[in-house]
Amino acid sequence: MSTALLEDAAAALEALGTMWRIRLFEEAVEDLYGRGMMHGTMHLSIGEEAIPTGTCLNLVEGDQITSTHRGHGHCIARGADLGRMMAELLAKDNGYCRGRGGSMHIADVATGNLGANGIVAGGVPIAAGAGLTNQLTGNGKVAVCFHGDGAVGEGAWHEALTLASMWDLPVVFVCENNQYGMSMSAKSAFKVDLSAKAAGYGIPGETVDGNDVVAVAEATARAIDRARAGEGPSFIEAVTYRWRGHSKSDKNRYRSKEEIAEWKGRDPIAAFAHRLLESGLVDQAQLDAAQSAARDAIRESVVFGTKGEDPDPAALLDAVYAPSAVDATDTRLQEASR
Amino acid sequence: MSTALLEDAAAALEALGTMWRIRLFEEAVEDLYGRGMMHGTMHLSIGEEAIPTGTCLNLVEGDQITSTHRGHGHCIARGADLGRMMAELLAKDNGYCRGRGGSMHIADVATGNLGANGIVAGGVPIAAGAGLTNQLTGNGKVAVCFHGDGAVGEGAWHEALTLASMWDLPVVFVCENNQYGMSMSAKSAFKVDLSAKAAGYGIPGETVDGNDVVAVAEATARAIDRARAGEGPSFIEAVTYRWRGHSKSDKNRYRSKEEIAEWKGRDPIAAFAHRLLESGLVDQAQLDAAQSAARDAIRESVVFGTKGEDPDPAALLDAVYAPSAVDATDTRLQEASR
Amino acid sequence: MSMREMTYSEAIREAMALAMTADERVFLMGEDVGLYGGAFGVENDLIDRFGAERVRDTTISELGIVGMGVGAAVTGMRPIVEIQFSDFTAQAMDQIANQAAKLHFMVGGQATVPLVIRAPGGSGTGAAAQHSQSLEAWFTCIPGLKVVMPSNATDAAELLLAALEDPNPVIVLEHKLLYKQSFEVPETFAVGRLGVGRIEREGSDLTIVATGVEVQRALEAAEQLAADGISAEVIDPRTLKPLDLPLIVSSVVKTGRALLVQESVRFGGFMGEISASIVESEAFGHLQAPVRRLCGLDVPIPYNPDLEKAAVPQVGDIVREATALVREW
Amino acid sequence: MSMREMTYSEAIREAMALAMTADERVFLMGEDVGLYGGAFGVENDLIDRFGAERVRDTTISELGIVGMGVGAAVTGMRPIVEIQFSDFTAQAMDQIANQAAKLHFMVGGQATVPLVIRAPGGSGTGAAAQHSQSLEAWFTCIPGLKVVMPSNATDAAELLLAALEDPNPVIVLEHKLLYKQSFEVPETFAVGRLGVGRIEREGSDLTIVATGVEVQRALEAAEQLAADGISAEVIDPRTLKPLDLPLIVSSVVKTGRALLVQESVRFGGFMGEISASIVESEAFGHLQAPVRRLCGLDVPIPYNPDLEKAAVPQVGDIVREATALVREW
Ligand SMILES: Cc1ncc(C[n+]2csc(CCOP(=O)(O)OP(=O)(O)O)c2C)c(N)n1
Ligand SMILES: Cc1ncc(C[n+]2csc(CCOP(=O)(O)OP(=O)(O)O)c2C)c(N)n1
Ligand SMILES: [Mg+2]
Ligand SMILES: [Mg+2]
Repeated sequence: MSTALLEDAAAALEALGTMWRIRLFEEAVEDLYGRGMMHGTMHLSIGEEAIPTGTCLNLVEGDQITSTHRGHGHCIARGADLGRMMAELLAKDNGYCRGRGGSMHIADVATGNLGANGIVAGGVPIAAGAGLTNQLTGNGKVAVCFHGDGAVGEGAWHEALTLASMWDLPVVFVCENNQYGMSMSAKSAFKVDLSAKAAGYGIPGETVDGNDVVAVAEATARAIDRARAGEGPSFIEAVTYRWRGHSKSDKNRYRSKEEIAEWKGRDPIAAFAHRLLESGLVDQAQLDAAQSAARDAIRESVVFGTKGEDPDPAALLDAVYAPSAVDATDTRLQEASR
Repeated sequence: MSTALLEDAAAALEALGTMWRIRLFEEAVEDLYGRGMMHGTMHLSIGEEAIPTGTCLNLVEGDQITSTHRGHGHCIARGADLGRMMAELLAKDNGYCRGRGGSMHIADVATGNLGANGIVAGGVPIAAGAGLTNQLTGNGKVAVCFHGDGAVGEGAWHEALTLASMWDLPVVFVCENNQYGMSMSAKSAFKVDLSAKAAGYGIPGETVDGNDVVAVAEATARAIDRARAGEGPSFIEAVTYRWRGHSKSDKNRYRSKEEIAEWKGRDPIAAFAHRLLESGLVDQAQLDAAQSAARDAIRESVVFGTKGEDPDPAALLDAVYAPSAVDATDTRLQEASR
Repeated sequence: MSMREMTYSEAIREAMALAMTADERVFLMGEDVGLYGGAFGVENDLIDRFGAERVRDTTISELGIVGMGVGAAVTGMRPIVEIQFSDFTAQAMDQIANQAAKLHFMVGGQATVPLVIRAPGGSGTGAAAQHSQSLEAWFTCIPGLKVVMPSNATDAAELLLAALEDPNPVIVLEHKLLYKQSFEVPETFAVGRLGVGRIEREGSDLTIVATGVEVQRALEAAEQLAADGISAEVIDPRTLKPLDLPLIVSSVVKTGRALLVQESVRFGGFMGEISASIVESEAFGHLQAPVRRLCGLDVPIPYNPDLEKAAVPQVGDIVREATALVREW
Repeated sequence: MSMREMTYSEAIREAMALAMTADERVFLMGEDVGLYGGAFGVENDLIDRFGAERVRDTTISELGIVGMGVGAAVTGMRPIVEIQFSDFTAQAMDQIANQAAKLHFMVGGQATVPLVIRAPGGSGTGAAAQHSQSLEAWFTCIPGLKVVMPSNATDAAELLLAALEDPNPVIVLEHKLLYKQSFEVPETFAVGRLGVGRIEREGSDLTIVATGVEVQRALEAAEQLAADGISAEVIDPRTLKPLDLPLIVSSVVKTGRALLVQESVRFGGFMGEISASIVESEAFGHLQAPVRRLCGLDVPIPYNPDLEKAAVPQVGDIVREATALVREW
């Protein structure tokens, strides 16, 4: 499926467009934040766009993903509506989470995105659980778990890998190794290549260039096919780099300007565009069109988002529990819960 | 140090005596329990005596151990007083824990045993923390962490190994792989040999015959030396078998009579005794003397324990917090806490 | 209604079997729930009846198991996750509190998490401080979670069925001492109602609100109190969250006195919530005595059996406190 | 006493520096506390002053870090472990509750665990449901643990020093909104006293007990109430466990009314403990109105800034509730 990227112009331009949408969405978010129109905290994945893009193009309807605090890219790559995403980040009632979740909880459950997660490694067991549903129901679906290098240090990660491998669950763990967990360098933290950890769980582990959308697409395609065939989980370490600080408070004390500059030179979008052009699959006009279509889409999303209404605080208490058939008829209880 | 076991009769008999003390202590406990003189729950390590014995003979004063729910053997091998242990299991005030801890919390902090632990893998990060003390103070000591195969599935285990290896802490993880975590077979749970997991943490991993006290002593000696030399942690998987059920509620549904019988045929005590005899290092009379000395010691411990007084319920509230210099002078607070 | 005898564990087992038979989305996952039959024998032969796919033995990984329960629930299953001792919910708190309980809210209602967690608590088995806690206060303060504490076999079964019907995560805090006790239960279990308490015994001099294993002790105490001329009304809230406060308040309005009895520690324990809520309610004007709590001592549960008993309210303690509350005020 | 200005974070940093200078057993460990200077900048340059050995950057492993803190404490060190957001104590609950808090008791006093855990809580930064909780109720119900909640820079420093002197595990729940606020602080910090509350403002019509960030709001409210002819006494317990109940009780005996204000959710929250304790005390006979709680709504903290504000008590809410309590009773 993913080799199509270098053969099928439409597929290639679609992937390029996805990367542009992610990049430009986050640049817009950064801008809105800088202008005081967005609040809270932001984790930008600029520079890492190839990973969600390359991975998600292998997924079919019904496949699930779990995402992270740095989750805009996953959400976009899985096909979410940009307007509702932007509305959410702008804390509006027409946002995906009705303004209650924001960036760290962005989710589009309809496209199988079970949600960003403010908890490092919080989504890893959840992805395994989605894989369990897939296995138990025999629905043929696969769950992809995106997580960072820092997440590998969490007990949740270990327990989920242990259980997923024990039960041969259809799950693919995609580690976005951007080389830092906030300020902790993955090299100092883990001593080994992260993909080397897979062997300890008896599952395949592979390291790929996370800035090469084709490499990511190919590696994840193999892992997803394997999972879909009932052969169990895989672990893919996609090495990349985050251009921006961890979040807005980051002074970048733990890394050098040179390192940042060097990685900016390995821009996954530019690299893919260049490769497509070189190969003659597409021409410059098509590349430009992909970029400007993305730009238009982001612009529209900002318009959509800013036009949204604020959520009503009066609806807050009703939002905590899903209504249960029985409780709904019990007015005494409703009173009690006030 | 440990090769002395096959060359130095005194050392060999001491190790044999330790194994006998563990075995007979637990048989006595089982008997007391069966006769209704002991309550609560019991986890017996009969059949696994070679591991604590072979490991602890490499330790020096000040070295720490952390132990497990199946911790009598560790406590004895580290040099605890049998009478105070038995008193504890009999819930007496002169027991190590003043009758408040019982079997699952047996500890002798003076000999460096930081305690049995009712929580699977609960002691693993604690051992790493003891290792950190050793490293920070440069005291030259090593912390040994005993844990079961089942503990390997816990997040706590993973996090502790990650941190200990990252900081090259002087810790040795000794996994008593008795092949089941309660009823879960380690083979089904983990797919790989447990020692293979060590590579994922960038530390040495080794599998040894846990029923061979000499093999255990040699492997742990190397690991302890390495830790003491500042070269960081190691992981040792010592394969063994628990003869008894997991605890009193066990119906042994998950394993066969044949398997149990087969492993009883590999009795670590008999094997070591036989080897010593064959090699001519000691004679039968010496072997018998070691066993009967152990029997006497256990008998005395039961006498000591049964003679103990019950703890006073009135002292319960004072036992929760260690007195702090400041609080002690504040009578108003003492009143408030009633 | 025709009745039969059954232990608390048997009732839970029957409820799980009923649910698994009726709804193929229901499955059970936990440590030693399969081959072993459950650490307390609750599952017994369920694995033989429903197979290892639906009665799943896990590794020792509480956080992982609950997290998988969340993932399975949000994708359409109805998992029951057993935590072998409720003390080990400590390991799983992130998935319970930060994931399961909040997901529905955080994603603006896009998802629901119909997850049931069963976890036995309580002291009395000599299992000491890490296997004997009553941790309901950790859960009652988590918005998005429901908390059930059944004190008898029927409730254990019927509230479990209710929990399985509920689209929200529910933690059911069972009690280890009750597992082997026999109770009269109805011929067939119905689906219970979460959030509805029950007056276990009517009375007029004081209201005793008791939870979990203390319900029986309160009933025994009420019997003794009656002999002494004191008429105690005993209420079992059954569900702690949502709490059937109106039931409690109307009882206290009637009796003018409330004694709140729990096994868990006093300081920071759940009974503080009930006490505060009574005082904030219309019952305040009817109080003839202060609302009183009778709770476990603020200590970890000790191993020694006498100390262990001394650490939690026994029948005699309830009688003493209730008498004082009625006679001294 | 001569005073100076300092932010809450600077005060905490100074206290940690003082302790590390005075006692080589003290060290700090946590996520991003070194190179990064702390997620909230609390540590800033501590790594330059004390080195990476004593200001230790860890992997993202809350359970592991707290567990290592327990191990280091029990073997003679005085570790300070920072949990980056108090929400992540969920990951570490086993080591906090089942290990650190119980070890001294379980081993019959053979060991002590002088561990200090610092963890910022609270809402108001737009960080949403998993980064904004006020979780004190999880900790106050754990025997063996002490719980501190400093509302100003001096307390943040001096109670941290007190925690470091204490032979028991202490969790210090700092507040994110306070970090950047400036306060008057003494020229030199002294070692505080755990378990001693403070009357922040004297008054006669009602007692407002407030914790954490709500202390300031209560003081502002008291100012407005004064203008309206209502004299509010404001108490900050500072340490929640052990709680300075006598201070609260004697105030309520004097004023006859109590309003308890916390940011945390109401249901199952800590103020239930204070309410119940007041009612159980001699203050009961002096109550001219029911003890009332004013707490956060029973919801996860929402992202939207207006919703977020609506979810926790603001100054106006305190004024309104206090007025009602005085005027309507
Ligand atoms: C359990 C938990 N611990 C700590 C944090 C704070 N935190 C948020 S993101 C982050 C770094 C995560 O690193 P990584 O997994 O590599 O993801 P990246 O940010 O690099 O994408 C940290 C420490 C958190 N959100 N959750
Ligand atoms: C966190 C936790 N989960 C579950 C248990 C219940 N439990 C006690 S021992 C045990 C099995 C442990 O297996 P292993 O680590 O292999 O040690 P073994 O019993 O075989 O010596 C289990 C599941 C526990 N005590 N703690
Ligand atoms: Mg990273
Ligand atoms: Mg085992």
